[in-house]
Amino acid sequence: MNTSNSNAPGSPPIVLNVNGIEVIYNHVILVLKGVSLQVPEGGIVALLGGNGAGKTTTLRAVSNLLKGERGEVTKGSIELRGERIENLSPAELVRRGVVQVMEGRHCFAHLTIEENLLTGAYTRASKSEVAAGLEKVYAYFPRLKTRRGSQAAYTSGGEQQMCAIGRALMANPSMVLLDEPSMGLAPQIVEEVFEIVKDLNAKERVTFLLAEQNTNMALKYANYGYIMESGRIVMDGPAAELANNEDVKEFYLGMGGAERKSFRDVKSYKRRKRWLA
Amino acid sequence: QAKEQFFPLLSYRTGPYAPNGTPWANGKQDYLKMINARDGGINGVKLTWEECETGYATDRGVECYERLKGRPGVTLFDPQATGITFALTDKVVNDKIPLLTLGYGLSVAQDGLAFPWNFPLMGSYWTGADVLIQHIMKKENGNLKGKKIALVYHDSPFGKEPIPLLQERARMNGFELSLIPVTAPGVEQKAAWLQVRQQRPDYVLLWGWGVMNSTALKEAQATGYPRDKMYGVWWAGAEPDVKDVGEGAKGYNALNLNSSGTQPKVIQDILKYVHDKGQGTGPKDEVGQVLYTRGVIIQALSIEAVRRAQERFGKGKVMTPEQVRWGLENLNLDQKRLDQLGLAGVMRPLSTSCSDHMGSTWVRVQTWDGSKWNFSSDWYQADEQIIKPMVKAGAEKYLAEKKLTARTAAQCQS
Amino acid sequence: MTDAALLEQQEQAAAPRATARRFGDVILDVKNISLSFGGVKALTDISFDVREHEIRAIIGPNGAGKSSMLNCINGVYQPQQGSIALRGKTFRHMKSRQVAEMGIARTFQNLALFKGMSVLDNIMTGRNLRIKSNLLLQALRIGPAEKEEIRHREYVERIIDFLEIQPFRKTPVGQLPYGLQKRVDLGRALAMEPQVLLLDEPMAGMNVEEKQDMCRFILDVNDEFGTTVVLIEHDMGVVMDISDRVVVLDYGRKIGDGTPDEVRGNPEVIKAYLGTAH
Amino acid sequence: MGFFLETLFGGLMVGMLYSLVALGFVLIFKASGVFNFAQGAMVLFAALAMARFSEWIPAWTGVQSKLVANVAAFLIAGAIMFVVAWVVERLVLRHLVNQEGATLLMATLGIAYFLEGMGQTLFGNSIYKIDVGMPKDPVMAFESTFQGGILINQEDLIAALIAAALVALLSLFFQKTSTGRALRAVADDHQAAQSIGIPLGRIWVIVWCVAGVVALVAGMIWGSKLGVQFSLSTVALRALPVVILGGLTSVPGAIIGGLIIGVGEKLSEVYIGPHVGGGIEIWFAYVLALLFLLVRPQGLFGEKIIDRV
Amino acid sequence: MLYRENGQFKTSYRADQQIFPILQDRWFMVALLLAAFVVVPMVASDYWFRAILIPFLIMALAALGVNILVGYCGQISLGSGAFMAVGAYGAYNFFVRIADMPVVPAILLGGLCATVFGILFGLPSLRVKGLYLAVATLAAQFFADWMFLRVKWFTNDSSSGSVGVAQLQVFGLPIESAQSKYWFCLAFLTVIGLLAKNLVRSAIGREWMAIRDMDVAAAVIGIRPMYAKLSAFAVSSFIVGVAGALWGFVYLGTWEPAAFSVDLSFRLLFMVIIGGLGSVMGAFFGAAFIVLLPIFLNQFLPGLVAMFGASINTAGLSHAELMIFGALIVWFLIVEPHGLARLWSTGKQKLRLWPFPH
Ligand SMILES: Nc1ncnc2c1ncn2[C@@H]1O[C@H](COP(=O)(O)OP(=O)(O)OP(=O)(O)O)[C@@H](O)[C@H]1O
Ligand SMILES: Nc1ncnc2c1ncn2[C@@H]1O[C@H](COP(=O)(O)OP(=O)(O)OP(=O)(O)O)[C@@H](O)[C@H]1O
Ligand SMILES: [Mg+2]
Ligand SMILES: [Mg+2]
Repeated sequence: MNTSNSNAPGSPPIVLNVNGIEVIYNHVILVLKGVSLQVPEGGIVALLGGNGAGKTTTLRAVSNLLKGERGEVTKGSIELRGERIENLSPAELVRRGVVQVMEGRHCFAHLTIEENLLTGAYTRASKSEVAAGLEKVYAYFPRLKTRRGSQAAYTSGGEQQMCAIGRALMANPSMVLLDEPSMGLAPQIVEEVFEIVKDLNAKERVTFLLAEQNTNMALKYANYGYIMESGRIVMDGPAAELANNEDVKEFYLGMGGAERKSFRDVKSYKRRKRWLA
Repeated sequence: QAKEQFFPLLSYRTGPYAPNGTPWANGKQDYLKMINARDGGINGVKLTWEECETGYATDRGVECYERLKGRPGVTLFDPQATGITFALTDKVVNDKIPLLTLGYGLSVAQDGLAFPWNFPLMGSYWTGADVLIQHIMKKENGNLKGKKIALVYHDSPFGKEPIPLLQERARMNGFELSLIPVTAPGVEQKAAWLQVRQQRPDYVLLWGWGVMNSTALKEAQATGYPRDKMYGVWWAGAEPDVKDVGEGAKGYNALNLNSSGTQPKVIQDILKYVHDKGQGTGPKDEVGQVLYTRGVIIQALSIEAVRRAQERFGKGKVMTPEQVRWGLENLNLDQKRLDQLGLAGVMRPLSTSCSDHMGSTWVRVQTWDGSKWNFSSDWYQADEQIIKPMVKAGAEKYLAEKKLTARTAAQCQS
Repeated sequence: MTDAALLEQQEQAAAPRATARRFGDVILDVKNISLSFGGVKALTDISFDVREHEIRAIIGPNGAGKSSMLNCINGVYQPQQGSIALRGKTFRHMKSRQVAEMGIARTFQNLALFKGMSVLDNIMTGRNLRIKSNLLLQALRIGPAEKEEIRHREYVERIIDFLEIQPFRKTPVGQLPYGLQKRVDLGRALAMEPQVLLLDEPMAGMNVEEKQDMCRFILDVNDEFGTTVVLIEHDMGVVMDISDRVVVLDYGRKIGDGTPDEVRGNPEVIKAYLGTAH
Repeated sequence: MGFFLETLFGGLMVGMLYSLVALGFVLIFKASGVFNFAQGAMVLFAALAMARFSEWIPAWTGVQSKLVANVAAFLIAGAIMFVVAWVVERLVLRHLVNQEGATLLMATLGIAYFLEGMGQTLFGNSIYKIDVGMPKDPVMAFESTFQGGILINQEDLIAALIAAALVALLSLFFQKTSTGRALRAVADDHQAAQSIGIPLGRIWVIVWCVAGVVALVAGMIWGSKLGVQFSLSTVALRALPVVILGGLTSVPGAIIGGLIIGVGEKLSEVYIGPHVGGGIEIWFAYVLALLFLLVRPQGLFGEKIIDRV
Repeated sequence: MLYRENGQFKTSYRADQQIFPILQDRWFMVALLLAAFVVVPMVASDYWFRAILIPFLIMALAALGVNILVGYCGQISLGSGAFMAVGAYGAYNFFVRIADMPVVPAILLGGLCATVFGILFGLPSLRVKGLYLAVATLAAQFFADWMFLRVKWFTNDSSSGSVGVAQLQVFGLPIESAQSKYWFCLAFLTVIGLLAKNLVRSAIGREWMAIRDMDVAAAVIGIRPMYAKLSAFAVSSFIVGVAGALWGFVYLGTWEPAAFSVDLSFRLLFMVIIGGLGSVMGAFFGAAFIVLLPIFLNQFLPGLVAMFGASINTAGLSHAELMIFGALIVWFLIVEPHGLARLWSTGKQKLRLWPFPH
């Protein structure tokens, strides 16, 4: 990986450049051990990896939400369009168009779905734009419209996930950090969500960095992918290439050889492959 | 080793009672400074002191006591708070240090045989309550039959202390006593004064401390209760209690153990030797106020006790606490001595003995005229007939409970 | 069954076995359950049964009422209508404790772990129902109390081994990544040695490899102990592969019930949930 | 009958005064999920500032008008409360984003200690006077209707009106503005609020500032009733049952709670108290609140406590 | 490199379940106990015993009790002062009303009185939660304040409502000297501390924590909220009651209800939070912080001020003390929101890695 490709002719400019960051929680737990990645303008970049690999942490580092978790970036730099952003407040980042959809929903429990969405537009001033944004979100997620009046805590898990995504869209972002958007969503909705991602990406040139466990889906929609393992990037490449990599196929796509194996037929565990990084 | 008599000063300059605690503490300290400046100490023994902030809290008070009791030359403790007094009463017995509680503390501690180390000089809440009833009786031409008297009191041992005596008096004099407690610190008294309004007592006795007093006066005003029918204990009759009520407190009466004002010689001396040299502890305009002067006499009596002890145990020596106790038990301040001390007009003569740790019960009534306190009665003394048996019974109960035995008069000459 | 015997069985369960399906009687019979919150009808007249030893999946779009169904079985929600029969005993209102005592354990969709406790302690709470020594004995921790504690600890350690969370034994669960927390949640339910295990999206937030492990595990539990499993899952691959029968809910109604193949072919299900035929 | 009404009325008035203090708690809780232990200290601090400046301003400027002195003192005290809010955000809250309730509660306690020390250092620890010209003497009403009439305290009446106005204003603010919504979002989840661009810092300054002004008004009214000194901060203890009875998150709840507690407290003390020795009002208020809680665990108007799995 | 668990393999779960699984910790603990029981009594002065160590020990015990309820079971209580008062007055009544009542049983019976009172006022916790419960427990506080002032029977008809005990003896040995009082309290603290530690790491402790962290889920795995909450109230108020009895009997000697005022309740809660919720160690740290720091500041500040050539009167001093105290609370919270105990364990964790930074 090199950073100089941002100026290479033909390839789009790099929006987000994460450069060798280390993250420590609670002053003692070293979680990211030098992670570097680039997100090109208008791209969809997927961040893949097992549980605890550090995907969420990477996203938090970018959106500067680490502080509340008592974590901090101790090394490396993060640049947004060439500008260092480690010290910007999350609110400032949102104003610059970077919004994170947090893992595990985090809807405002006491607010209704509609109020949740409206708070998402806090940084936007124009009333009419907000109203239009709301309509757009409702169009993407009709289910939300039917539940608009109920408090978020009393909606189903999937509804909350939709609410969280919709809320982020309300800020009219230019770059979205999506943390496991597919989690808890019905298959139909998962596809819809990815369609929305693709749609926004194509129509409004929104850049996406998404952490996903659903490797299959992620690689289908992303243009580029990084694979993380215990706090390091162990592999990266264009999505299509990754999807054809044997290791990736076996361990992330569940296809030993070429065919998809039935879950019932997988006979053993404790044979997890770990990359030596 | 330097000859220094050490005075631990427990005080509270913060917390809910700070406005009253501060002038009190300042008076005590200024007097010490004055004696050092004017007389060079007691027969050449320099006076030293250290203040320790208790915030009126018992545990902080105990900590202060433990910290200061071991200082070389320690004299006695005046804890300035009823709760701390209770906690220290047990401790001083073991440590053999006198506990001076002028005008507060345990009423039964008047019995020096049962309470060898406690000195509620000049009066207890029983004597105070007794005098108030005497005064009211005088106003009513000697007959209180059928009258109603309400006691509005700080809901704590301090406020409850006078109740047994008042009940006794009610039985004797045939008045009706109603008890109206006010939850400490006494910032919300609407209910209490609604009750006053409902019962329409002929007199209200106010047993308050700190913010409770001024609030009571304001509520009295707000409920239209005549202030001149209100009588406070001597802790409810100082400037901070009435100052910010001003005109609203006009006519309000309270007991006073001491005079106020700057005329007495002792106050003049303090101004001259301390404040004029810029060494005053507090602001100058507070000198001579009620509580300030009370601090002064407390300190004056402590020093007299030391002086008296020196007369017996050796002039110019540093007295041990036990020797100081002897001094406290053998105080004999006649008018002449008071004049010498510059306390003429500030207080009445007082003499103590081994069995009588109070010395005198002289007290006067004063009235607020909207800007200052004026005496409005002659000096009273409590009625021994009533108080004596009560003290005796109380002391016996105390001893029984603590499995202690009283001293005999023979043991007094330590 | 003694604990020792159980442990032995667990031991063997580590090695994969040929599946031998042997369904028993109806263990859990849900009859005409209706549940609504204010105006929202979460469940309308739902009936289905679960037979001993089967893996029963509940699927349906988001907000269909799947979790609410589990909550009703669990006694967290009280349905307005209908009843639930457990081994023939019918309940109108279930108390959570009763349900637990009858051997029903569950995991939660939104992670309901005890955040401040370590992984070990979380799983140990699952054994609480079985702890006999009283408060005083526990305070003194002498003889029987300590032995009992160790016995349960041993059991829990097996579970920890299975779930491959040994390194995190003493980590507070709040600090674990989401996927691992899901595993701890499962571990806690398993520690109850349940007869019926209700799993609410146990594989959300896992990648394929991890899902495979999870499936393997569910299958093993099901095989070895005959534990009946009720499973909510959005991953159709998993549902179709491992479940014996599937209930499909939509907007609080039951729109399908049958073997995976039947359900897969049901046009209503395809329309409401699957989108395209999987 | 007349006396009963008088007690009732007195209770209502006191209740309104409690509401004023309770309001401060509600504001900060509603807007940041923090139970602000420092509210009592803020009342004291603001009142001290106001009392001392109204004393100092005539001394410094020579302007003897009471009105000018009071208005100027009020404004200065308000400005000081703004500074307090700003400093609190900068030095405390900012560093405690996303921490648990207990931690934040403890932090506000630290703030309380600090403000108490600071206030008394800056402004002194004696009794000070706030004289905004409230009438002190009572008026007699309905003398023809009831025997003995009903005594009404004008000071209380004015204070109650001010309290009511303030509450109405704040209710509107929370219901109608988008900032109000953002405040509620922050209370629910700091991190999520941050993630969608709500500037926590600014929100907190606003809230603490408003709470500071409420504390100032409360301090002014209570101070003019009681005199300004340390004990003023203990009024907060009397206001706590009001807060929970009305619901920690409800502005109108603070008022209704205040009225219920005020009336309950006074009636109990006057009618039950004498039979059990008196002094029951304070625990009675708490027990009353507790009884309401047993029926509605979130208080009368509080947001439902959500626990869902 | 010294503080490592490397090479310390546990071959049995019993070994792994020790209170201090790491060898160095065990040695540290042994040394600490030795110091507390033997070394301190040899070196400490009378002042240290009476004004610092004894109140510290008693407050640590009380904080431990409060921590069980607040830290482990998550039921925030502001009524701890009341539980202490009930313990103290209960023990007092047993002590003076029953002839020849020995001290230790009297204190334990006082604790039992507090247990009953605690369970009674714990009943609302079955319905009311969180801060609402916290404020509701103040009802217990104010009620107890009132009860001991008003109901004469509790104070053995003392006119002022203050009571006291004297001449305590254990097995014929008088508890009068500072040392003996210290040992007496230390013994209570050690025994109860150990029992409490056992409880919180046993099934019942896990039930409490489960209720604290997620009560619905706890119910689903078969924990009875009622039993868990009330047992926490019972155990907690027993310990707090014993501490209250010690506070009255050993520290104050004579006391009035105000010695157990709402202020004390607040202070106990602060100790628990600043020390670390849900940590036995935290109770000790918290008590040390809240009891000792003000005393320390009080004695240390004048010297410090004098160093800068200024002087400060006691009022200024105590105001400065308040400010510094407040600032320190905030500072510690910022450094470690989970309290001093967590700071301690983080420190140990760092030590384990030492000399490598991570
Ligand atoms: N607040 C925290 N305190 C301490 N450690 C943490 C914290 N949050 C995460 N970690 C640790 O950081 C590591 C990476 O966690 P992270 O949440 O980034 O993983 P992830 O890749 O998002 O996993 P998942 O797919 O399960 O969400 C884990 O080992 C986890 O234990
Ligand atoms: N306590 C409650 N109060 C109000 N409405 C509720 C409550 N619990 C559930 N609901 C509503 O009932 C419906 C069903 O919810 P449920 O959680 O059962 O859905 P689900 O099938 O599990 O969906 P998902 O797959 O998204 O988790 C939803 O619309 C939800 O908003
Ligand atoms: Mg993650
Ligand atoms: Mg669900």
